[in-house]
Amino acid sequence: HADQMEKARIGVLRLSSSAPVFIAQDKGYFRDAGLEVELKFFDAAQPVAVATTTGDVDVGITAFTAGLYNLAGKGTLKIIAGMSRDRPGYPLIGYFASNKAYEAGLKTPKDLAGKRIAITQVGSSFHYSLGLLADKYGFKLSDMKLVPLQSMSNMAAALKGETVDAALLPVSAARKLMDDGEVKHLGWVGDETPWQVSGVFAGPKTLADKELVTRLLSALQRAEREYHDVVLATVKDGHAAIDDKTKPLLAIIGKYTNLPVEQVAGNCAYIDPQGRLDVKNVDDQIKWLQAQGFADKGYDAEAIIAKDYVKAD
Amino acid sequence: MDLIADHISHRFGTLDVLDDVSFTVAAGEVVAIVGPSGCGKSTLLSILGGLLQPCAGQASLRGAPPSESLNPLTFVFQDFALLPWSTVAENVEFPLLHSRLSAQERRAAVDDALRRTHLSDFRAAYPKQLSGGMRQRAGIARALAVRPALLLMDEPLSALDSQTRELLLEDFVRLLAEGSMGAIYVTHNLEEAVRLADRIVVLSRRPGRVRDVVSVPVPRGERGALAAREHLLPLQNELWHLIRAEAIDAEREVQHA
Amino acid sequence: MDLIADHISHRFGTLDVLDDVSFTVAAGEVVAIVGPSGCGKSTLLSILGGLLQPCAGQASLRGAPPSESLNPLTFVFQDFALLPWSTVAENVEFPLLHSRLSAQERRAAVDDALRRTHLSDFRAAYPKQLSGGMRQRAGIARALAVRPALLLMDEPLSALDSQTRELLLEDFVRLLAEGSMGAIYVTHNLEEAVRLADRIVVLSRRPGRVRDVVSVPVPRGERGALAAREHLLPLQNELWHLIRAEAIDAEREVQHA
Amino acid sequence: MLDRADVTESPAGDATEVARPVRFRGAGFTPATSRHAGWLALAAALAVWQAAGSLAPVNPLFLPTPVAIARALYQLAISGVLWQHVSVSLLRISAGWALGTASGIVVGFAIGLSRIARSIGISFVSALFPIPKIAVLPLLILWLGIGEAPKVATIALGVFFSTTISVYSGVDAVPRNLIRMAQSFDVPFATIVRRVIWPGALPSILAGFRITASVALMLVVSAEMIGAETGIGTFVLQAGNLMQTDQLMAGIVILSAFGLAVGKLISLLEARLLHWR
Amino acid sequence: MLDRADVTESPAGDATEVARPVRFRGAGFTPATSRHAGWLALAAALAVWQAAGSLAPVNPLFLPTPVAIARALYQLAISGVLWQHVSVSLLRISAGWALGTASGIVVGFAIGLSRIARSIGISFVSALFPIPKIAVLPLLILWLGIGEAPKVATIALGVFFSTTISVYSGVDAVPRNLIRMAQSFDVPFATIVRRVIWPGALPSILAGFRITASVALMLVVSAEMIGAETGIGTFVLQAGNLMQTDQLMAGIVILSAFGLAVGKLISLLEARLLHWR
Ligand SMILES: Nc1ncnc2c1ncn2[C@@H]1O[C@H](COP(=O)(O)OP(=O)(O)OP(=O)(O)O)[C@@H](O)[C@H]1O
Ligand SMILES: Nc1ncnc2c1ncn2[C@@H]1O[C@H](COP(=O)(O)OP(=O)(O)OP(=O)(O)O)[C@@H](O)[C@H]1O
Ligand SMILES: [Mg+2]
Ligand SMILES: [Mg+2]
Repeated sequence: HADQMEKARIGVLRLSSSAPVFIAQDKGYFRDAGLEVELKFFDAAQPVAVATTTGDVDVGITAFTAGLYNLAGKGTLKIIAGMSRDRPGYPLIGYFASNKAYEAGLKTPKDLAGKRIAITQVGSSFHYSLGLLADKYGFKLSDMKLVPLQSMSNMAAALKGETVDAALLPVSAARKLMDDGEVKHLGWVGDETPWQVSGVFAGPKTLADKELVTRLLSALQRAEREYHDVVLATVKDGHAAIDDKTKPLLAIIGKYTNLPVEQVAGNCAYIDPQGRLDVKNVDDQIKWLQAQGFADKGYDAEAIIAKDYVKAD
Repeated sequence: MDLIADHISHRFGTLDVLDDVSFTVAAGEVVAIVGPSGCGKSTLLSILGGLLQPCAGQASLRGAPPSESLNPLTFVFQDFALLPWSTVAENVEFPLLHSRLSAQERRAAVDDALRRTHLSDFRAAYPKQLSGGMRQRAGIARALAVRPALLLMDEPLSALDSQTRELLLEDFVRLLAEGSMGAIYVTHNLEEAVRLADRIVVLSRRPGRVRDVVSVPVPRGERGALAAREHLLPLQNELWHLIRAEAIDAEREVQHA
Repeated sequence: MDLIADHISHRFGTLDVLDDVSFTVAAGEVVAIVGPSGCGKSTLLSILGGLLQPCAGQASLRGAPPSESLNPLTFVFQDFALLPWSTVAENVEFPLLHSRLSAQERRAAVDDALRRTHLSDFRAAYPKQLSGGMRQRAGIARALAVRPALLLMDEPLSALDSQTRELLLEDFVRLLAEGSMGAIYVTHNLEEAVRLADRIVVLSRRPGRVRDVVSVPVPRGERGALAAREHLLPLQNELWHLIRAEAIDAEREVQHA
Repeated sequence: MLDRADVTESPAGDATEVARPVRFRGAGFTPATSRHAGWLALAAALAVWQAAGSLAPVNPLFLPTPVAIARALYQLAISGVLWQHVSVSLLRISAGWALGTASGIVVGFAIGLSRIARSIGISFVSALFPIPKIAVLPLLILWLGIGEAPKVATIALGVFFSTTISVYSGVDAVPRNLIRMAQSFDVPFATIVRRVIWPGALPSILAGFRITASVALMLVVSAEMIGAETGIGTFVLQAGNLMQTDQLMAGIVILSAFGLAVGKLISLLEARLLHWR
Repeated sequence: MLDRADVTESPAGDATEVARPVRFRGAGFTPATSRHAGWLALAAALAVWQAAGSLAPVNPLFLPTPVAIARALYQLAISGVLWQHVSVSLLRISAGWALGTASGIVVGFAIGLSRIARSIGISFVSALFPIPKIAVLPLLILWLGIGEAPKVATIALGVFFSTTISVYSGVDAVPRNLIRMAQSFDVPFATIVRRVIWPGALPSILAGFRITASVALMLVVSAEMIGAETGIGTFVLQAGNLMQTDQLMAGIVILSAFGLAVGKLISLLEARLLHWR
């Protein structure tokens, strides 16, 4: 395909939930599909969506946030595929309590009602997860006192310093705190409230290039299938096996996420082998965000999904 | 070249400042303008020099200015108006920069002006380094360098201490005797007026009107002698009595801002 | 109460300003200090009034000050030194606030001082509303209010225009004639010195030394008449010739900063 | 004995020669504002902006129209959210500003009056002043927790340094002759400070308020980035995060209005306290 | 004919009475800095700080000791990371500052010289000046992408408004008598602007530089919050996020040093360009 190599820039975070992207890049699946892909790394979900809007990247792969939906609602980008999901058995994001709050009786996710809980930003995926939790246990979101702290590390510090009762943290960030006994684990979001966490999206210019999008999605799916069949299949108790078959893939993920293989193995996001998107859940997310006032009114999942490309559940 | 103040009136907003002022300054004549504070002397001089447009009447010139004059009506300012960022020589050269003179002629004009004001040794000094007297000398050198037909001087000595004032007054007498240059000399100081002027225009309190025009009886060249000074003291005294009441009124005025 | 300048010398850093200055001002006497610019007149006055410590020698007092005097040595400043945020009356009252006077006595003192300086109608005015002359009158009223034994005046008229200066000079003559108050009057202006002082101390150029002490031949009370003025003109002239050369040198000094 | 000259003038020179007016050369260099034109220009700019947004194909995401912003503002106002945000921020600003100003005035006066305080104070102030306060925020959070304290402290810190500088500059700028005057009347130290130095430094202190007000406004936005739920800064940051640009612009308009209002207030204060100028 | 008085004085009054010196009352109110004391105080403060950190049980997380900070700085320096961060930020600051200053000078002069520009300009500047630039950052990112452009633009914007204000204040402050003087010699407009107004406004413009330098320093930290990988602001924010307080303090020290250096530079510039003052 060398004669028709097309260039594409993909915006991602260095998180294991983007594992297929790293695999496709590292094992040359993009190249095989005639794409010369440049990965652009970001430190938060929000800028990925903005960069897709402004054309700094052609395709973005990251978690769904209110900001992303609002951009999509204004027609500057559309979702073209699903990526990771929170699902039982795949620990990704956890509820964690400070030691003091734990002593005082915060033992399960249900007890989070009435507590001070750190999140990154309002309208973030953490915020939404808590909304789902509130719905599940029948209390109001406003019963919890949410403290936006902008970054994971601020949240970790606040939890350690016991200035908040609880926080949602990715397992990669929480592992060390847990092992050191500085925070207490309450449960996993995937176990409590499964949902579609992240996806693939592109701006109008990219969407118009059908050839490019199709090739990109097929290369991604090839990687997703491999990741699913090789790695996810071995997951037991939230841990993937480290053996001759999984090791090369885990090493690739570790390389891009700057994590040792052991940690990667304990931190495997569930990803649909066919890159499907839970459209119903996306619509629920939008409705919820609109109800909270974080998303502008007047659009639904239909309006922001590129139907030509998306495979619905 | 005569300068004619032709029924000049002026007001700032609602404040009547000048009311129908007329007089003529003949070529080479030195006319002093005296009057109480705030009577419009500076306003009048600005109008005569073309820096302000009067509300009524006009300033006009009759006869051609001397051909060598680069700026027939040239001001000397009370506060010297030297560019503080330029040396004495640069200040004197400043009005010549855009003139028709060649660089060499310009240099010659600057040198000549500095020499006549005894500033040759100070050409490289900045204004802040100089005493007030030397600064005003630089202002005068700058005025002389453009070879004026008529000097418009607005209280040129009032910012100086008495001794410096006396020294510069002696210089003015000398400079005004040298050429054919005339002058309008605005001042509060009756002694200066009496020692420098051919005629003295006395303005009334605001709105300024011409109250009187007085000729000084001793010719300008002969006023250096002590006897002449004693002779002029009564004239000065009489002028003082003419304006004293108005000076008191002017002084006791309160500004409501 | 006599004030004695007792072999006073002073230097600022490496600059010798005063060199062994001695003289005495008797109670009730008016002494003028004249000298070229920068010769240390202001420095000397500051030392005499206790605002500056001399490097050598000292200022001292002999005899008790009048018992009613609240501030025997009282300054009148060249730039008036009025508090711009206070009215005329408040300015005059300012030095009385911490005095032993009761509120009523204070009010009486202020009223009296304002009356003597013809400021009664201006008690509520702020300095910025007043002409320079009225401001200096307020400065004088403030000085009078503390009933000084000796006024220390540093060129009190030099910031004023000639006509205002003449008017205030007339007031000084009157005020100094009224009581038993003495004065040291620093000035550049020989006419002022000759008209106001009993004796004139002439300082040399920097470092200031006492060059001469001259008595004015006409008694203070008789100097108003035109004849007396004509009689004093030669004295003034002679003083001028005494310091003229030094005045020229002082003027031509360049500051290297 | 006055020798009257002929007032009705018969000047030398040929009287039949025509007189020509002196040429006017004093034009220009006096630009005055006309309030009128300013408002007109603002209105025109808004109109063009609105037209660009509603006619041309400018995505309102990139530049919401004035009408959209006004609508967002209106909805904020009637829902009461606006007042909540504004009042919370106002409280933080007031507390921080008051704290910073009070301590700044004390330290500024000390530096202005005492030789020891000056030597020490000036080196500390000049070393710490240039540090962007936003960089210190993490430390403040570490020291003071994530409640109101670090937010107020951030504002106070920013205000403190500016105030200190303007106060001691103000004290330095009090005319020495006024102090000498007071000394010449044996006025006691405390009275000199209260009745000469304080009013003399006031113009500079008030000018400093103008700066510190804008510093406080800027820092409240930074401070509310972390752990705040309400506040106009939070609101603006949230709108930015959520890409709700009309809300963002509404927030910016509020901040601008607030800045203008404070500026006006200080002008009034100046007119009142400095009427003697 | 001078009537010499007796110079050796025999004053009236009882000469046997003892003379007492005039009491000195001019003390105080002349606080001078002694550089010495400043450095000493800084050194003392550092010593106390170090002692507190290493002796008393102050957790170094809360307040890293000076030695720890110095160590962090040293390691940053030898690893070359420091220069990378500093140079990237410096580039952003220079670009933004130059852009903002150039446009600010142009607009400031226009406002100072032209009646129309003044009427329009002043209302815009006063409406936009108080807006915290950090609030506008999301918009700038939307407009300009997430590369260098919005960072430079943020700095330029902050610098622009301050510069504009200081420039037109400077033009306004040029003594009118100098302009009248030039007009009285028929000096052409352009020459007046170049040789009278420009040098006359320069002191105020340079004083403005002092402010804009600190504005630029502050804004680079804010601007680097978003989408930057290197830069001293990024470094500080990251250290703050990771609670590496020694690194954070090292970054703060660098910012402070940078601010002091720029201040010094402007002082030199002033000494050179304004030697005539
Ligand atoms: N540009 C101006 N706008 C408004 N009023 C002015 C202006 N210039 C001068 N005046 C007022 O006009 C009056 C006359 O001013 P002018 O300066 O001509 O008087 P003057 O005789 O020169 O006074 P002085 O003796 O104090 O120099 C004064 O009352 C002054 O306040
Ligand atoms: N505080 C000071 N520090 C250093 N030099 C000073 C100080 N005060 C005055 N001088 C210098 O001392 C000299 C004498 O100053 P002083 O003011 O006493 O002179 P003066 O006779 O009053 O002058 P003038 O006639 O100009 O008022 C001057 O050269 C002056 O520059
Ligand atoms: Mg005038
Ligand atoms: Mg003096």
